[in-house]
Amino acid sequence: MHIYSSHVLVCSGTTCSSKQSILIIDKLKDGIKRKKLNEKIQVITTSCFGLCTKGPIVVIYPEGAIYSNVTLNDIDEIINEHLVNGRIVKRLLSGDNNENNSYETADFFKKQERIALRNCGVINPEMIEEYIAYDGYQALGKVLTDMTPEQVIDKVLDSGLRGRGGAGFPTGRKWLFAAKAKGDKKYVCCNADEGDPGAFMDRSILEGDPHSIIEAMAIAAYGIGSDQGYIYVRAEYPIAVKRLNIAIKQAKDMGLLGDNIFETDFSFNLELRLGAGAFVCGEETALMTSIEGKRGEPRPRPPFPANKGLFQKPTILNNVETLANIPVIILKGANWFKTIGTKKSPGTKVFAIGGKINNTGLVEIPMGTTLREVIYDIGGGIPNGKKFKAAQTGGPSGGCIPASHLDVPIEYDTLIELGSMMGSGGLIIMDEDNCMVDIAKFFLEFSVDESCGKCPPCRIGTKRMYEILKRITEGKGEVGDIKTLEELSETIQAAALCGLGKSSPNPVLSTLRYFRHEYEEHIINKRCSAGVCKELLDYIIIPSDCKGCTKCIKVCPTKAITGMIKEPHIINQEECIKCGACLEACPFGAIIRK
Amino acid sequence: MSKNCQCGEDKVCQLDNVIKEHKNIAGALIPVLHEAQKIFGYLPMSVQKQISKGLNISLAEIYGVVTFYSEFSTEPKGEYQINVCLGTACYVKGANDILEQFKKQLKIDVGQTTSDNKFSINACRCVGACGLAPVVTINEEVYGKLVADDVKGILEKYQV
Amino acid sequence: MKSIAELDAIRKKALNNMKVKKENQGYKIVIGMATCGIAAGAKPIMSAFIEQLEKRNISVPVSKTGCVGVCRLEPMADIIDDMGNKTTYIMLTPDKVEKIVQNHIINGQVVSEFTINSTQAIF
Amino acid sequence: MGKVNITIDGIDMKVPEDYSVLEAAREVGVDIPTLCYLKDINEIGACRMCLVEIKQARGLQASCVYPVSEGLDIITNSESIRKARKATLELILSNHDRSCLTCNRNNSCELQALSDRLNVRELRYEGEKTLYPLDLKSHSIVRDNNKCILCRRCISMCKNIQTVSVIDTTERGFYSNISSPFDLSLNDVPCISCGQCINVCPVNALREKDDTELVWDAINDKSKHVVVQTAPATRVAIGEEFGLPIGTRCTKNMVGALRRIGFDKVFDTDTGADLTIMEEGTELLHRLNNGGKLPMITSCSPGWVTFCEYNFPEFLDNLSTCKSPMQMFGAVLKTYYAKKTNINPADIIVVAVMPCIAKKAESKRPEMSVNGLADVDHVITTRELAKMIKEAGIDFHTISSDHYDDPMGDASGAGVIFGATGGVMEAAIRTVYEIVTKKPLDNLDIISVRGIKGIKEANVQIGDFTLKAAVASGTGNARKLLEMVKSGEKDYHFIEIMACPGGCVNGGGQPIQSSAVRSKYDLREERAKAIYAEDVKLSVRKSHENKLVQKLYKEFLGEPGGHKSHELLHTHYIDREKYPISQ
Repeated sequence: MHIYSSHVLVCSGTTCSSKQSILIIDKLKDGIKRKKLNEKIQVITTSCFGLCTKGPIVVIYPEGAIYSNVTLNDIDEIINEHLVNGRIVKRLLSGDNNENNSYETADFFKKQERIALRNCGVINPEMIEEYIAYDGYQALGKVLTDMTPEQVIDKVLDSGLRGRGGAGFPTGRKWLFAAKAKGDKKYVCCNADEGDPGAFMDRSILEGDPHSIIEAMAIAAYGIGSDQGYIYVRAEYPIAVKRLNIAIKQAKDMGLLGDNIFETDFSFNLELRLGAGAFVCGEETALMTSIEGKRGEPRPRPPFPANKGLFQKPTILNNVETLANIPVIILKGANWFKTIGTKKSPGTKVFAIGGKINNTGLVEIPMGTTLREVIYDIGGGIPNGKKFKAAQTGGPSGGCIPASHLDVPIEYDTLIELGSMMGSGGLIIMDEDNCMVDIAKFFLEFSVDESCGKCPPCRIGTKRMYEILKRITEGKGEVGDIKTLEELSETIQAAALCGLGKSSPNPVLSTLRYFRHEYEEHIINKRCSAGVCKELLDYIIIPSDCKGCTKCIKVCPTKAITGMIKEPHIINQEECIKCGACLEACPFGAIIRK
Repeated sequence: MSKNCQCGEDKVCQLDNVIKEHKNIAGALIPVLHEAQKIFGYLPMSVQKQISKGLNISLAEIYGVVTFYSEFSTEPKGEYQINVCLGTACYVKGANDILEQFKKQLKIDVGQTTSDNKFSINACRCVGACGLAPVVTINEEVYGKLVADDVKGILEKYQV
Repeated sequence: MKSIAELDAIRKKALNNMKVKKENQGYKIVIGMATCGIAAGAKPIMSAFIEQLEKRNISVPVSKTGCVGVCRLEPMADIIDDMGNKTTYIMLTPDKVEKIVQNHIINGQVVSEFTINSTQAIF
Repeated sequence: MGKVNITIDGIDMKVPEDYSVLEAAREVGVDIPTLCYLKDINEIGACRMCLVEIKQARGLQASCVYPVSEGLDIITNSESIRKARKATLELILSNHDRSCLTCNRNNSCELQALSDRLNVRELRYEGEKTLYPLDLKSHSIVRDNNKCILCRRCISMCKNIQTVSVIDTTERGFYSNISSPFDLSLNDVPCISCGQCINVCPVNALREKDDTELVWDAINDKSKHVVVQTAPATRVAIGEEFGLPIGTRCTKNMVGALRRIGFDKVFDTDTGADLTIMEEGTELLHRLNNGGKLPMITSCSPGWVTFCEYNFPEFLDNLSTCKSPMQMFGAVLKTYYAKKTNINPADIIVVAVMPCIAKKAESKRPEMSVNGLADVDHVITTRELAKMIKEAGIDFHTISSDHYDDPMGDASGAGVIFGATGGVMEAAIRTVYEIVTKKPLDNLDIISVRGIKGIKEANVQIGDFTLKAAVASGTGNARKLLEMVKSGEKDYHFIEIMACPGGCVNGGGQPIQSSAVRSKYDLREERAKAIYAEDVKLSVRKSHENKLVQKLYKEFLGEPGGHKSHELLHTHYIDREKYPISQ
């Protein structure tokens, strides 16, 4: 058997062949022969390396140097420098040989699958050309020139895409209802009124890739037979608003919005509407009422928006992230989409991870990823060596998931079984320093503030629940309080008018389910182990640190502190009203809150 | 040619132009209120009356809409708008303490303005800078990763 | 927009324009300018890049983009070379920008202590 | 209208396809409780009292807004429904001023009735209550938001039906409340005091200003000669306050009761109405013959007059300058009657019993006076009169009197029909026809202007002249009609407008009927029937044939439209700015 000292591998896959790799092979063989190295060096034609974008590829062993984008002009240099002189031709080295310094290679991104966020951080959102360069508007072109509206809806149906705004209703079915509804005018609306505290994935898409939303809305409009769309976006997102306006103008100028797009009969116009600071407007009927210029109060369904929505016309409303998936599904197909995620929840979900976690930020993961992977592999775990306590998903409509369920795969139905919900994708991590009663109180306060006030269960019921929670965190909880909270929750869930109202007790119910002992501790023992509820803490003077300066005695409004000068003082817990004045006054840090 | 008022200086004229531009679009009220608040800084009765006449919507309905949405204000606001983010991410990282500190320092409550019209405190929902939690914005400035002790120093920057 | 062919033509042209050009030192700078980036101070960073480039009288395009998700590491910038290689610098300050322009743009050496993978400890 | 098959509590039934589940249920004797629901006026599904289970839908659904559809399977009574309704009601009660014993609506309160019906015996969810100051500034309406349950019927009435739009929901969440812009008093907004909001309020958040004490004081003041006049529509409604069926004529009981209460004289506003016809008819003819401003629009409804002053100042010259019958009659009482009986006009107190609360405000207008004396001193509503009768211990059912008092008690059927929409038009035609043609009118019943339709039109042949007439009731309809006139789409000589839908029979001072009763009966229709029945019964049915009116002109006023008439019986109007900024 002949042993070669060097092997030169040349790719002859389709892409590389098309870029002259055959000629390159001939020239290499020829050159090697002329240098009389043909006994030592073997030229091998291989199949595809999988680096087609950088072809033609030439790999030389034993060094393992990968030369990319090789042209016929490079061959002489490769032979002379590398094969004769043993010097690697640096300028031809593929990037894959370089040290990895881009974000794509960071662990944070390794478990991610970026569909909705595909262009975020990649293209310049203010340049339509860059969107087009990354296959933008190809899907719209394909749909308009090559597909019937029925085929479009079938494809979305087939993909199994579910609404990313929270409830997970199949997007295709929504479209189908609106397509079937009779109406001289139909509307496509985009819900960009992202209001969950701690959620900002929609904002990120609007800021990073506004054209994907415009393209998707046009596709939806074609599917259901609409010619007018509205994007309802939070006024608190000025950058998103600015970029959307730029994008709409660019699309109009380029004829991707307006009349007879791609010289078809299809026309589509888009208007931006700004929200004005009302969380309830994220509810679909409330959002439409708001676009109509009224108080954003939900209305009863039926009639459903697909039949009587905006201005009483058939309307579909999709969330930003949902729409961002559409062009990709059209281009890559429903089957491709279904290979990602789980059977019941295909595709990915974007989460905004925040709270007590090392890597706060935005992640897009395939459905079915476990919470543990998200928190520890992507999120980098809990800072300061603290213990994970719970993850909150779904914002004010969702709930808390405790450590015992960290290995549950994240998808719509599993989260609901756990008493939480997918929601729009806020994922707040809490550690042992967070009090779950306090967290429930925080969400209820939010629900009280943001209740529209139309129906009594939400208007008064959430207020009463908040009052009880507030009492509990102030040490005034009574034994029957938990029962009353449960009763009220049941009433609100059953009787409230809209989805937001119905789900407002969820944060209380889920914390009661998993952290009932914390409630009991607050009510019965008047203690808050997490150290959050101020009224339940004691102010204590550490005798060894107290210099007896009497500063604390002077500021105490209730004369609860006693002690002789230059001797350790004592706080009488019965008298203390926990105002904290002493703690601020102590120059030696001798007073602690426990 | 548009018959819009040309003087441009006068806020009332500016609002009239806005009303004319929006008059024929469906659901014009909220866009007009946004613009009006930009022009006047707030929405006093005279402004709402002008919109009522211009769009032919009753003042009662307009007032109902204005008081529904927290973005709209019928009171003038302070020169510096302190927005303390109370989004969940900020809350779990102690945003409440920051808010309390601002209230204590300025001796006003949320939604109020100091007597010298210098500061207003608002509790706002997520500003989307969760990575910097807890976050406070003062007009265009963003202050992140705050602790209560930072508050005094921040306010001093604006006191001069 | 009249046809797919027209769209494709725009696409090709845009792709070509997005390529890093030799005459631009073979680099392109892209700064994260979403709310998180701006809140963390991306605007002064962009000014610093432009200032440093002007000072040295070299022309490298500076562009903006959205959020990649690691908001807590903002302000961030990618430096892309003509091979398409991307280097992500994080938690930038104007001082860091000066060093990056000097070492990376002028001398082709990645300033690895400022890159995203220098922070493996927290990843 | 097609029909659909549905099942309610296991009962299969066929109902029209435009029915709501609530309507369908009531048809099979299932009385689903409601609170915010008011048929055709307020169907918003807000209060959650009418929740039912629907097999085809998730969760509980508000039956008042749930449309029926083929195969719908509905359960109206289950453990979860009962619990949800009751707990929701308890929540409403937890933020309600529960001073029921001293409440104006004690025993006529829908919330109270519902609490009893749902067997609420304890309140589990006490907490913060919203507190609001009373709005007492208006002459006509008192608003007490501490009683308000946010059902929004008043808004639907004010905004959608009447298009007055001076109240709306403001703020949000727990602090949402019904108020005028910038929390102004109803007195300082373009409220027309039609009182329709009061009539639809299920509780006591809105009520008329109670003037009964003033009337008692006058009666008890022996130095005063207290006369009372009663409007046409009061007599066909007051019986409802005493449990009589809607549309019962109670003229005799009412007159008897008034006399027993202690009024010195009991007169009939219908006399004033006859006088109005004489003046208004003359004015119309004058305008027609002399190129005056047309169409001429009636001015007897003070709610409508205020509406016109605020919303259609360009039509002020079209308003008849005639005072309303109540004011005309008051002016005559303080002049002619005073002279006739030799009583110092300053010692005469004129009390008016009206189906209307705008009359309270009207009587306070400075121009409604002669020689510095108000034409009418106190106005009480039908409801207030009922209260006085009850307080005085009078058995309304047995007391009776045949006639109003002399010398001012004569009235015609034309005066009576003023109480229903179209009545003024009909009365005017009866008189104008005979004055112009000098021939008796064959058929006095002018059917084309009767009925509860919001806008009615009639072309009336008077000799060789065709009078183009239109009638609108409810200011929403008035707005529609005037917009059509303004745009030139319609052209009339004479328009009758009443502020309240259906006219005075459905006035803001009339007995309040619950939502459930209003779903079953059309109050406007039932009460109007009684009005027309009263007309037929009277021997004199034309204003110009009223002997007293004839005598009045002969002895005192001279001729209709003459100098004296103008001084006493006519008035003027003011272009009123909405929300003057000086407030």
